[in-house]
Amino acid sequence: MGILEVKNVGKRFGGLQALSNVNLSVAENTVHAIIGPNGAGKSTLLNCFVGKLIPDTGSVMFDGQSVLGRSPHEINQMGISRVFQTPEIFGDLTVLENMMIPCFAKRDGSFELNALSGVMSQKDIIERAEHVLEDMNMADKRHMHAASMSRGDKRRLEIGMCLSQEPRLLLLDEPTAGMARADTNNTIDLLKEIKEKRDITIAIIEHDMHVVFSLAERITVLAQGTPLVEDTPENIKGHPKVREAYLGESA
Amino acid sequence: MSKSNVTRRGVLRTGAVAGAGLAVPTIFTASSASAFTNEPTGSSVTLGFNVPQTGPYADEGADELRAYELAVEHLNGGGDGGMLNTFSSKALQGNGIMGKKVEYVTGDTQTKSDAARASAKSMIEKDGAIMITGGSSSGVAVAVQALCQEAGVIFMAGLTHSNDTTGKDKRANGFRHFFNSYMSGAALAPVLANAYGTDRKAYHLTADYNWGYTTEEAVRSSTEAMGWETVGTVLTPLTQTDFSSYIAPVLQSDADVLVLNHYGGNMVNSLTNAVQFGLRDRMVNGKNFEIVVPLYSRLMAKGAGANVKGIFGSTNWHWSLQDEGSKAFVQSFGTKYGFPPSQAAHTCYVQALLYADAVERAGSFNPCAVVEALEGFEFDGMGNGPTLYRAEDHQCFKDVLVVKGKENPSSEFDLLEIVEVTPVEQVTYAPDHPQFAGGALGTCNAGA
Amino acid sequence: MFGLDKRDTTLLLIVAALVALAPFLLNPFPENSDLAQFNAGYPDLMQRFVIFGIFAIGFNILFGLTGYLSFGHAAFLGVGSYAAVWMFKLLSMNIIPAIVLAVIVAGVFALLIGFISLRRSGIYFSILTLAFAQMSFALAYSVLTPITGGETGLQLALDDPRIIGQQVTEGGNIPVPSLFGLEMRDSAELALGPWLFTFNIGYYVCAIIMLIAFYISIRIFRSPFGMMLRAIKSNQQRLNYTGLNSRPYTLAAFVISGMYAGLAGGLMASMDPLAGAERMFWTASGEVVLMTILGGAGTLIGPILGAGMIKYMENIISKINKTILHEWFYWMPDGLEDAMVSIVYPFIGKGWHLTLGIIFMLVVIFLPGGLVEGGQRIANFFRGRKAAKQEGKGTTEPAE
Amino acid sequence: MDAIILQILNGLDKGSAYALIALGLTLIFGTLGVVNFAHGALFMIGAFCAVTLSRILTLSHEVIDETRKDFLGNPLKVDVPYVYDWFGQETGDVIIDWAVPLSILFAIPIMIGIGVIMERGLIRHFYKRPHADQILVTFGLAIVLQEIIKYFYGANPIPTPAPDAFVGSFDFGAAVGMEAGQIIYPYWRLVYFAFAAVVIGAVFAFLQFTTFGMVVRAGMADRETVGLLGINIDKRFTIMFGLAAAVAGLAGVMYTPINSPNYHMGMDFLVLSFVVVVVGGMGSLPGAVLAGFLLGILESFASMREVIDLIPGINQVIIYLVAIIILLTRPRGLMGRKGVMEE
Repeated sequence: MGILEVKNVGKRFGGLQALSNVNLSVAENTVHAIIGPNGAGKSTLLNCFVGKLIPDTGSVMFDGQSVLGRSPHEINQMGISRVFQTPEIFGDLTVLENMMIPCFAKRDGSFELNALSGVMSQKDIIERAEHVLEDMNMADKRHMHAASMSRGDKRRLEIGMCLSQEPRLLLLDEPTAGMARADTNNTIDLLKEIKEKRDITIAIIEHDMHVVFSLAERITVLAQGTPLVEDTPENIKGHPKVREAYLGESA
Repeated sequence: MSKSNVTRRGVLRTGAVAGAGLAVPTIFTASSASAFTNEPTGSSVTLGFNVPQTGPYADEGADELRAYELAVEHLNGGGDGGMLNTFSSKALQGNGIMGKKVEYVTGDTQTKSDAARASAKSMIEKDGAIMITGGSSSGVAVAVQALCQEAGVIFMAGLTHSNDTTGKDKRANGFRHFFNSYMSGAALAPVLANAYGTDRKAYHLTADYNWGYTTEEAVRSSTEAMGWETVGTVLTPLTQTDFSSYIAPVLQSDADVLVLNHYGGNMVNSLTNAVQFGLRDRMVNGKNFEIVVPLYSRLMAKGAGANVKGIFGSTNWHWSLQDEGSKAFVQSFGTKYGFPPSQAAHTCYVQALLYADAVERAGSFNPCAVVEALEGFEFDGMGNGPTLYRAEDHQCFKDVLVVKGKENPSSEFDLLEIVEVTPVEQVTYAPDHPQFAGGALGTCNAGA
Repeated sequence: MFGLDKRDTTLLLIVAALVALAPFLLNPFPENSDLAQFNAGYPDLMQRFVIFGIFAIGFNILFGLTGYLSFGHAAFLGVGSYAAVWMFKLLSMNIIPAIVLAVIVAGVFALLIGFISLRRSGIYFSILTLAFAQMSFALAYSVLTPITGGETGLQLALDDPRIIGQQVTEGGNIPVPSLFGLEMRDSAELALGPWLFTFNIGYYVCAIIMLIAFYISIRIFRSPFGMMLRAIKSNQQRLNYTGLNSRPYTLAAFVISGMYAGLAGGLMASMDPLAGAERMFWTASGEVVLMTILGGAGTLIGPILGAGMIKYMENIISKINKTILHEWFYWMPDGLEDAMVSIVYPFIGKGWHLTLGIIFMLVVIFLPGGLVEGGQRIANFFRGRKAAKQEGKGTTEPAE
Repeated sequence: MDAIILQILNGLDKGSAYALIALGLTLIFGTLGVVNFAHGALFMIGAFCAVTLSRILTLSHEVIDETRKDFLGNPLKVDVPYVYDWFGQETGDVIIDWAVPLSILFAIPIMIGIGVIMERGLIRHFYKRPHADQILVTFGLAIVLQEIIKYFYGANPIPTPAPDAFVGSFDFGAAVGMEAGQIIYPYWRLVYFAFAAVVIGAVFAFLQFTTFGMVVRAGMADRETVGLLGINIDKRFTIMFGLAAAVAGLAGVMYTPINSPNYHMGMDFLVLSFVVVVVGGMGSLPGAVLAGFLLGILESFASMREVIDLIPGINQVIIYLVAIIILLTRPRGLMGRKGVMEE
């Protein structure tokens, strides 16, 4: 029984069957990659996990509880954090403030006003946030505007924000898309380090085989909205069906 | 700290403190400086002309302002003297008011009660105006009138036609020369009965706000007294521009008269639309379909263009009147500006003169003295025949004009022709008439 | 001080000083000079400055922080003033119950409208708020006339009950709003040579309330709540995926800013006991949007500056007429004088709207951050001379 | 029944005006992403094109008529239009009479010119700025434009009648053999409806069937992609702005005989047209047209006496009420696209 159990999920957009019959089980404390050619339905599937989309059929269970019908913030509170394809951070806020928000969320739950307590008195939150920033090697950037950082740093910040919530499942949507090689490698190292330090399950959607094979412990290949194979990286590498799917697309 | 209710800039403006030492701060006290708000102590007196300068009534406001400028000129002895020569009271000498030169400040009411009050307040507080006058709608008149009552200055209403101004919202410090909804109804009804017969079915379109309500009520009750039947009344929003959906149902009703209780842009559009729908050419119940516009103004007639031809309405005054007062006013206004004055200009001009005359006769600028001088004042030579400023409600009682859109206008100003001058007796009502019920004048407030 | 950091304390003290000394600062010209026309230090306008300042501060809490552009905020101001005037009619002329009720009623009204409107975002939210406000205006002007006074506005009458305190003054007039006997319209005057300064009780009451309102707004800006609101503006999606539901935050901001509007409405009625329906018309809502953007949305002091600017234009520029122009330019040769008058004339008096439109355009074209940015540029210019290029650019404070 | 048919006609007629203005707004918004608060002012300027042309046509010289007197008792100065001198009184009268339709020719180049100048000189610099800035600058521009018009033409409405040929009404009832005089509708309003239909049809056809239109539609869908294809989309957008201005202007020209134009007519329409655009769904041209007609018809029905008696004040609020209901049931209006103007 995995921490994330996907059964029979199907989703249709008008005339397009985006997902059909998806079955998937992500085991606890593993890195599970979902790969597939463009348009295979990877992002659609991910959106079904976080409440952004509701599948037409099937179920998505996290730790024995259904996530369907819950709003994104409720799903997050269950212990799922998501990293987006383009880093989604609070661009108008400073790096430190970016980090403080998940810390508040962790402490106060969904909604607390705190309208009259000044930032200065929030020592514990600031300390926590600073601590995470140090972990992420970003302490020197704490007063920068988040929007003015490099893409790699934004990604790092976003991952840090997700981690500060201590999620049980971290969803990564093409975390290295559009990154330079050096940034990609940094991100891989960061993820490896995270995996080493914590008990955390990571589900990663990725296009870049280099990233996938550096990190994943299990891989599911998605093609035309349905899982093709699921296996270890070694076995996937030479799998004929996978080659067909990829070559078919590139031809 | 000393107390004063409103400031009296006039005191300093006129140079009374010219010699005061720079080093020693002087704190004025209200009681020692003056007996009432903005008492003029120097050689001049400031009047506040509060007219719409922006918004849909800006042109009417501009005409009011022209009239005021002319009035100030005449009061100060300039120009040909205008109505000062025909006015029955001879207290004014052409040397200002009580020997003080008349100065004025202007403001923009924007035809909004808030803005109008802000503008009036600034005239009272900043410029030391002793009297506020002007305006082109009843909402503004009522709001500014209440303000003047509070501040202790006189308010001489400009164009305001709602019964409420001298009815439920009357104030001791406020005076209205313009006629009102009741008078329109009373003057129109006999003329209408005469022209269109007493067996008529009327359909009212009424602007959905206070003035509309009082006008509809007045016209209804006086036409119904003549035997007309009211078959429908519909309220239309102030912000309406296209009245087609209100006009079309008239076709389905068995009404043979349409009464448009609209003013300004509403009236221009509703009349234009009514004519578009061919109502003028219609035959209903074997009679010609007719349209009536209770309150006419030349500017509105101009906006509606050829559509006004032959349509009855009432008006306070018209430049084609041939009495001496009207002729004198038209002469001096026309000479100065090149076109004849509107009824708004006329009422404003007359109000300014009446105020000055009242001060002169009272021998004091004190608002309470002025109120006393105006209450029950009878005068003539101002264009509407013998007129009474009634003490009970501060409303002028005078002849009312019933007019009709002219078939062959000779110029863009010659749009209306006078059908009848309704004598004052016919439009007079008791102060406690139900259409004016509620409210009380209170007592005059001199401020300070 | 007061739980604020040093910069904010300084800002608050500066604003307090400016507000306290406004009667001097706004009357810089001697009474008899030609420039006295530009003096703005008379009670009504000073009151308007601070009241609209409160309105704009409140609006900025919603728009500046969350980015939700409400186009119907004037409705809350209108409702607040109706509530206050009704208090004057029914209860007493003391302004405290009137203001309290104004704030409460506006808050409830905002809760209702906000609850519905905040189901949508972006322009759809703007149009929903606009629709609610326009409905309020239309109904208040027409069918609700018995409650609102309609066209003429809701005003006091001699026969109002006023169960506490006097119903009619000894002189037979309607009493005026007061605070435990201090009449709002009372003023003291100080003449210093040719200068005349007016100190009005109503103004100082408004000023103190505005300072409190400003202080609360600083606290909100600097609080975790304020940070959440800024996070909503910055990236609502991330906030949701961080386990936070943005709706309660936006609704709280909406209600708070509605209560600010109600406070402004209540104060307006307390200074001048009349409530007109035009207060709720869409142009009035648009005005507060313009004030905020003109001053600098999302900054603390910007909305106050914007409010002052627009009210100054409305009350001072609109009163300049041709006669005054001729007085100004009398020293010129005749031909030149007439030429100058005819050049300037379209922009003043009845042309004040034109000037206002031009200013909107100039500010937004050249100072995208509003008047505050203008101030910053000037400050940077002087600072730049001293400390050449010590810091470079990246120091734009998010909320200053 | 007759009453309902008449109100549908009224609704279609009002709807045509709303739809035309909303169409232009949506064109600008959809292509340029700019919230244009000056669009109502363009409508108003269109109307004043008609006023201006009829003033030009009636430019006169004075002839003193000794037999008649003016109001001050001086000999009356009679204005004789130059067109009388050139074409004789009869032809002259016909030309003056047809001023409004002639203004279409006059207005198209002027409106396109104004649109292009506006886009090049001002709007262009605001593509990347927040919507709030766009609102402020275009609102400022709208005020400036309307104050300029007020300066030259005054605040009073200026009657601009339709040609005599279009005065009067068409009797639908009589045409289909029913009782005459019950379902009549003014010719000019029918002309306006037909005109609106033609303009709307032309705009759609233009976008649908020309390469230019295809590129613009692609640009509305995804601006960056089209830019990547190496197509100079900016230039095309300038033309679109001119086109939208022309549509608004023509709507204004043809509207003048229905209601006398005044300087603030643009502001009167502005809020309403924004409601229409949003109810239709931001960025959707068919949505704008549909919402225009829908709101027009509903507004007409709400102004019937029977309806008002049932729900007092409904005619005051119907448009806003409908807008609220539609926006709450359909998150992006009738046909709006996801993600447009939702931040």
